[in-house]
Amino acid sequence: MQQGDMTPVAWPSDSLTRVPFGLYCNRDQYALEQERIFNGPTWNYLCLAAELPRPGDYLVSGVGEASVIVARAPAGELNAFVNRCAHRGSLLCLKRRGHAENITCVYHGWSYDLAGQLTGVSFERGVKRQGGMPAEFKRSEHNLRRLRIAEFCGLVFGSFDDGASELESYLGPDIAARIRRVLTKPVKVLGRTTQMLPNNWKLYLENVKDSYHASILHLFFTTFEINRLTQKGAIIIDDSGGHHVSYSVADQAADNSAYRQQALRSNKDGYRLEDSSVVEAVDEFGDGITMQILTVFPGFVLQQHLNSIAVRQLLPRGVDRSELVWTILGFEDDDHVMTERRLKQANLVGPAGYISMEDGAVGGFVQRAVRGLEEDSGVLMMGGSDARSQEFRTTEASVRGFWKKYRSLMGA
Amino acid sequence: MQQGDMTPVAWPSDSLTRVPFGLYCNRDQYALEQERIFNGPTWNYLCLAAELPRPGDYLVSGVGEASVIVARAPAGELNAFVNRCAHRGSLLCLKRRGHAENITCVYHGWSYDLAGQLTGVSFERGVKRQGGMPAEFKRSEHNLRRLRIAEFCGLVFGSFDDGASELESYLGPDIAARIRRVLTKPVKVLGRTTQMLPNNWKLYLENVKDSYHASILHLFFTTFEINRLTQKGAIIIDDSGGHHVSYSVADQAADNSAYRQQALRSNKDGYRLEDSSVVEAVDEFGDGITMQILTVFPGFVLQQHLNSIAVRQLLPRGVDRSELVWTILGFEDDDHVMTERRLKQANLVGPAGYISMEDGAVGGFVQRAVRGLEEDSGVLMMGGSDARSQEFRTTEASVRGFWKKYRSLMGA
Amino acid sequence: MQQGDMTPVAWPSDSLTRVPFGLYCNRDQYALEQERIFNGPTWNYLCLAAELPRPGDYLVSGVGEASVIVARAPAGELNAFVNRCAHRGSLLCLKRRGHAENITCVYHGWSYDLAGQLTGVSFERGVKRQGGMPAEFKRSEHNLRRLRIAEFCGLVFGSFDDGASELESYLGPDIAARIRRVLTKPVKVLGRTTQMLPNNWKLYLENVKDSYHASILHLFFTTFEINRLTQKGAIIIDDSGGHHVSYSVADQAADNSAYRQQALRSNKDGYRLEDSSVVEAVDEFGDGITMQILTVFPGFVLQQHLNSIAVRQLLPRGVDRSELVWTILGFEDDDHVMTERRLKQANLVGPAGYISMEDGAVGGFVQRAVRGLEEDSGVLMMGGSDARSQEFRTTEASVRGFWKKYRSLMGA
Amino acid sequence: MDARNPGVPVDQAVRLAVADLLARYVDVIDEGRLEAWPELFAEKCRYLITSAESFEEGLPHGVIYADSRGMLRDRVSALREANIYEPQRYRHLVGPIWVERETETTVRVRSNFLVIRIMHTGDTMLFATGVYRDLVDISSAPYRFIERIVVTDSHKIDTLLAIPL
Amino acid sequence: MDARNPGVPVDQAVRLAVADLLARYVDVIDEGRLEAWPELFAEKCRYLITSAESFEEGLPHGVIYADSRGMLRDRVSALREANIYEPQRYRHLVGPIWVERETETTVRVRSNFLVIRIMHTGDTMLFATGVYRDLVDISSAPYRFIERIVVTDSHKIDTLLAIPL
Amino acid sequence: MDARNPGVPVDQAVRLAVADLLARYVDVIDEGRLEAWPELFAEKCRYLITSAESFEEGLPHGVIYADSRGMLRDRVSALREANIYEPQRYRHLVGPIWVERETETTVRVRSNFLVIRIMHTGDTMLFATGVYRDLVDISSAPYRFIERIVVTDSHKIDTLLAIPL
Ligand code: FES
Ligand code: FES
Ligand code: FES
Ligand SMILES: [Fe+3]
Ligand SMILES: [Fe+3]
Ligand SMILES: [Fe+3]
Repeated sequence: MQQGDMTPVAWPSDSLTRVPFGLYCNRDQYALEQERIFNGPTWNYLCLAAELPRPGDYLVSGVGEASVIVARAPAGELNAFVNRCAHRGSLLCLKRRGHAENITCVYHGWSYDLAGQLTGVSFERGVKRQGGMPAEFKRSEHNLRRLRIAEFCGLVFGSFDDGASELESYLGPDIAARIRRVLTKPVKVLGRTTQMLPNNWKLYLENVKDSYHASILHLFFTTFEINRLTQKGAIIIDDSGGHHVSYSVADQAADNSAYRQQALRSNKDGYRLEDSSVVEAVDEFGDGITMQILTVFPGFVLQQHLNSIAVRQLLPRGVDRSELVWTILGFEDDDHVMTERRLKQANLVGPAGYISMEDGAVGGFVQRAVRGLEEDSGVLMMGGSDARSQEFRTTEASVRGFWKKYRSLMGA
Repeated sequence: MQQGDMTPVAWPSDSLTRVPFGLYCNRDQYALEQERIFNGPTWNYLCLAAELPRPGDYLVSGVGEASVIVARAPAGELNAFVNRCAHRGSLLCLKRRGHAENITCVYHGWSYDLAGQLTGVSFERGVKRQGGMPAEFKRSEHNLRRLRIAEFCGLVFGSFDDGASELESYLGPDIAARIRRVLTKPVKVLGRTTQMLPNNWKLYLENVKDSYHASILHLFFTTFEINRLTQKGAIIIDDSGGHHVSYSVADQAADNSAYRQQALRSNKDGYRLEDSSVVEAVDEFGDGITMQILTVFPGFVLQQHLNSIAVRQLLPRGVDRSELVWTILGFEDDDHVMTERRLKQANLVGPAGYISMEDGAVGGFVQRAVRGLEEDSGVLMMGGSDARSQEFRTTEASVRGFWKKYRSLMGA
Repeated sequence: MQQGDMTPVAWPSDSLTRVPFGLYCNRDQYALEQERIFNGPTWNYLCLAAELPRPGDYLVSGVGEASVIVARAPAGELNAFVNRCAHRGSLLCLKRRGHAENITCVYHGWSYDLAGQLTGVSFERGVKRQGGMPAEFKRSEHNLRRLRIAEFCGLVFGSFDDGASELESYLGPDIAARIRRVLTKPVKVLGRTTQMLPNNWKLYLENVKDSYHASILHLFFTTFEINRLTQKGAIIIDDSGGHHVSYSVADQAADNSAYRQQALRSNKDGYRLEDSSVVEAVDEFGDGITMQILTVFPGFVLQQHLNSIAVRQLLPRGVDRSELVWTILGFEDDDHVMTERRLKQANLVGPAGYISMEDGAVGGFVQRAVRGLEEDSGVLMMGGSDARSQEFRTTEASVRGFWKKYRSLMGA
Repeated sequence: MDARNPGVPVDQAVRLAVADLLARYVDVIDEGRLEAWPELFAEKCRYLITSAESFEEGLPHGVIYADSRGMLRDRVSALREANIYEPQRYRHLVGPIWVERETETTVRVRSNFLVIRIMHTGDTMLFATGVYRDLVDISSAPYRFIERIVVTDSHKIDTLLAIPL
Repeated sequence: MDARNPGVPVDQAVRLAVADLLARYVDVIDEGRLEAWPELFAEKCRYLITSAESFEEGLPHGVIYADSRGMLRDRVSALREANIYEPQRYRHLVGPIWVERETETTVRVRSNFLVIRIMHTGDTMLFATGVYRDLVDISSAPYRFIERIVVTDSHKIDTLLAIPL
Repeated sequence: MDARNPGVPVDQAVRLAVADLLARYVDVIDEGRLEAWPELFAEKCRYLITSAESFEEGLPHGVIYADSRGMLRDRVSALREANIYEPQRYRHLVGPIWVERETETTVRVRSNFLVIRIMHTGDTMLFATGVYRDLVDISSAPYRFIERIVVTDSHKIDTLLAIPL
């Protein structure tokens, strides 16, 4: 794609409180996002360091629509490079994960080391002094396109852009602290699942950042008092606006009258579980925080619901389609009881999750509703017009923060 | 979409006798049609008033690609508004039809009355005096986008454009009279079916307006003398050209020699039914008209074949895909025998209809044939070059009328 | 589509050694290819003359995305014309092959002779002196759009462009000679199959022209010494660069050390068949050539692997999808033993072919790998930078030849 | 026996003969021997294609509706003689089958079905899914359909429905 | 008997009763009678939806995981009372079925399945395919699932998984 | 018995053993135990994958054609040792099954099939539908295929056909 003939969607004003629906369905906008956001000065979650324990381990991840290989080199360091041969562009790794000394392309047998450097070219000198590569061919000019790579608390991020600041300063101190709070020790992968979302990637990220919907769309939050807007909690937003944390603290005494006044669908006091083990939690971090949800722009989510911990990677798959890769976690030192607890609480999240099921569909509701009327805009006025941290969650500040960061990168 | 970067298909001349094939597959053209035709000064069929008998009844219909809710308010009047929340744009109604006091969005619980007015905003004042909406937020500025609505003979139409003339003058006296002829009394819904057409919406509307193909493509017409071009009949076209009626009168004596000369595939005199109840009709309107087909621009069809009555709503679903929603009708005062008669004659129409089956496929034949050679044009010379009512049906006047109206709206 | 608003992909330089990946996924590029290549001064394979033995035989083929009818007229000559009615553009032939006196459109019954000339218009004079065609209507102005047609060795080609040189000079003497070598006598169709390729059409044609990959990607070549780069063989490229031949000669004594040095995956000496009849061949052309693969720009392949002979027609079906139509051949004078031999060796080719299976997938590997990073380029330096015939096959000369021809037609 | 309530037991022989009737139905359609299709029905019979939505709403209309074997024969002759449609075929998969005794001489049968449509172009699509709701005459061999209501899960039909489901 | 090794023979009556249990499972889900679904399981049971990839890798997590009939009932009441999702239905096709004797009172059963999902909009998709890996209590009629592991061939789930597979 | 003509009756035991052979065929392919696949055929056998169009036109070629168990074993070892293709699996559904007596020791069998292909990426597609046309040796247990002609409804094959149908 050439930037030349791209016309991005126009914004009605500089305000963050009006978001044009065209952003969710315009093809030029989507193409520009690949260049300016995913291939731009951002850090994109790739995998867990724990998924590549030994030198030679590799896996296939993605940044935007690009396929990316992450590999642990013999010396032990991690490398990331595009999953595309430097010769004619074939995919190099055809499996999601594996172990290898080096990476050989099936098409013409070019091989690369685990740092993405070209180490072998079939028939480079030809056969019987005929054919082969000309003198001016230099292997060093045909290494795989590399990404910068950085690790934080066992999370591995990559960036295509040398202009991106160091990962930890990209995250900022508050977000970094909130990641540290959860990822305190070596993790263990309990499971994986991928959810295909029928909507533009931004609709999902907005949804995760949207502390306003949580207790209204999701009944479990309120009924079981895992999280309500009347509970203590807060929103933390970094200076760029792109990252956020929302959390709440257990608070049995919370005044429910606010809900009664609202008479919300989601407030059915009579509702009880027959087997409540699915919500029987222990306060493993010792701070009474029952729910913490955290995002790193543009596509990473770290989630703690009670003892259910997961990371999510968001990958755009077209203007109206996204892929959400879930990795369900425990800690290496979990005993059988703790693992069983996490597995049962995992019923709360994921594509069939009691409290996240709706999030898989609601983005599609918007995607379908904007058809034919893309010129209109949505509203983001809850909690004001800025994108700053707040002590309450009846706000759309984190969503405005997303657009603040988005516009700065898109130059709009 | 922004009009700026749209380049519509160019016409070879002002004549209505040459239609460029590019009109059926060009994406910009399609996007502009949403703005200038479906969201423009036209009236779009939404539903039958009879489908919403009681206050609180609502259903989901569409105008172009937009999803639209039609609801009967407590006072009894009908309202139409877009099926998209004024907040962040979620679909509001997730079922095709239902009954409700008011409409509440699942995402953040905003609620609207049955006139589309915003009546409730969750946590509008925040919680414990924190968050919520700023002072400048006015509910009245966030009502659902409304459509004008008008009813004629129990047919409900909507328009996005205040510039559209009143429905009855939009129809014109001749078309209005022909609707009155059929919809003389309260109707009863006998069934519904939706046909997915593998073609651009215009190809289907052209087909319905095309009185030339009827007796050639559809064998039943001729063999059972339900309709032949040699029968008495006529074409009525309104002044705008966009609406039409074609009808024929029973005429056993009709001279068939014209057909014999043509030696048409569709003229097999030997062909007889074993159980002829499927075409045993009564002259319920007392005028001997065996077939009347009527269109209202851009996407409505009213059909009477013998005693089979149906309305059809045409909805574009992409440049090469359309949705055709059939509602099969009877009258409230039909007795059992009459209902059985209509049900049997319904075998003539719909996706499996003896005389309409082909119409579901022929649009796709054109859609596939234009691929790779969009620069060519089709021909519309039968019956001359104008778009006026005619006493005969060996003409393409109604199809030319469609393009006359189309070009005036598209400004081409 | 209008050329006006098309922006083709830019090339980094005039060199043929760098190919931008955007060429495989850019929609404007794809639309321009239809005009400038498939509808331009090229010859496109349509069918075998042997598939239409009798006057009245017809079949449906394609050129680019356009559907094309090939028919044998009463006088015995072959004609080609678009499979689209001159009236409103319906497909004319709905079956892949058939026999008819003339071709009648199902929509309004217009009929054409087997040269594509309009011979009948339903109700041309109307009915009872009403309607029908106006005086200025001339049948002769509404014939089907014809293609030039030419036959060589029983292969039938068509061209939309009068500017294309005669077929035999288009092929050039060397390519013509290599076609004659295989198609020495009347052929017999043994089977047909169609392979849907998940990639841009160019990726498949590059693959076929790519003599570099053959012995590396496909194990059978090397293990059974049907073809290796160490065997004798050569590449022949015509002056335009668009057509090519690659062949190899049986050579048991060939020095395999080159392969051992490469330690290629595909060189497993231990590997043997339990039933070797699948590779038991006879030297039917008496020249010891075990493999000859030949392409004619833009979409024809003639293949001889041992005694397995087939022609392949490549049809674009969207920017990332292609259709590959295989026709498996024998000769009319084959005895039962020879036919059995060809049928068994056919296990080597086609969608399930031991030595061609991978070619159906590798184009998709590139198609998927370019996503999100279209701005990069692939490399074509093997064997130098020109596109001339060579005595060795460790070269990408034929692929460069493809781009030489492609750029001259696309004006890039 | 029926999955919902034990009802009156139906012996294995009847189940097998019912399964055989359902298999014959699939065979005549998928192999294109449509002329044999009406013969699987009783002279006085009912055949209806409707959608789950219409069925549950109690709407009487069907995209195909016949109440005599003659009307089924007419449908076949129309497809052979009158109607224009591209060459196409169906591939049915059927099951599970639930059989429940209705009277001395009849059984109620339900079965899940899936129909794939394959066009002459080779294009293949999942065309319809749903439930067959049958009343079968078991008074004599071969068993015949007194009633077959084809309830499709979707109210959408792609392009056209030529061959009966 | 199981296709992989002869094992201990299983008589025809047991096979039929097992097939009937599998058919009842399909019936309660496809007909939307979810309240009857937990009753097909033993009080102490195990129900897990996982992917072939996770299953082969030995990962314990499932997108749905229950170890009591109560948890299955909670899943149903959540779908009825708590969760928001568009009206939709499934259509199952199941088979072949492989049965192998485990103990005096139990059999191991495997069966291929295919689930089509039909939305209220009429949009239909191939939603899931895979294998049911069951342990069935045959000690008394009606048979019940002690364990049903739903192993989907794909690790991808479209939009959401509301109704159990 | 066969749906087309009564023919010679085939008893229930034979039907069950034939169904078991067809189920084993599905099992070895869907579970990836391809080495067991050739063993379901007689030493001298015929395996052909063709399309309905070619089959009806009488064209002899097949995208896979083998006339010995050895050739089937070679196909498996090629898939294991030689050919490059992305990890993928099939999920078969088969039925109805029509069995007809051919000779004392053989039966003719037809069955509808549907094959879903699931790539390692999780992408799932309806890969093939059609009819298995078998000649089965029933002279001794276990039954074996003397001939299996796989007639696909479509002549189109997506990307490649690696694993046999
Ligand atoms: S594309 Fe990788 S070696 Fe050629
Ligand atoms: S989108 Fe409807 S309430 Fe927020
Ligand atoms: S389109 Fe062919 S006759 Fe009208
Ligand atoms: Fe949520
Ligand atoms: Fe018509
Ligand atoms: Fe190759």
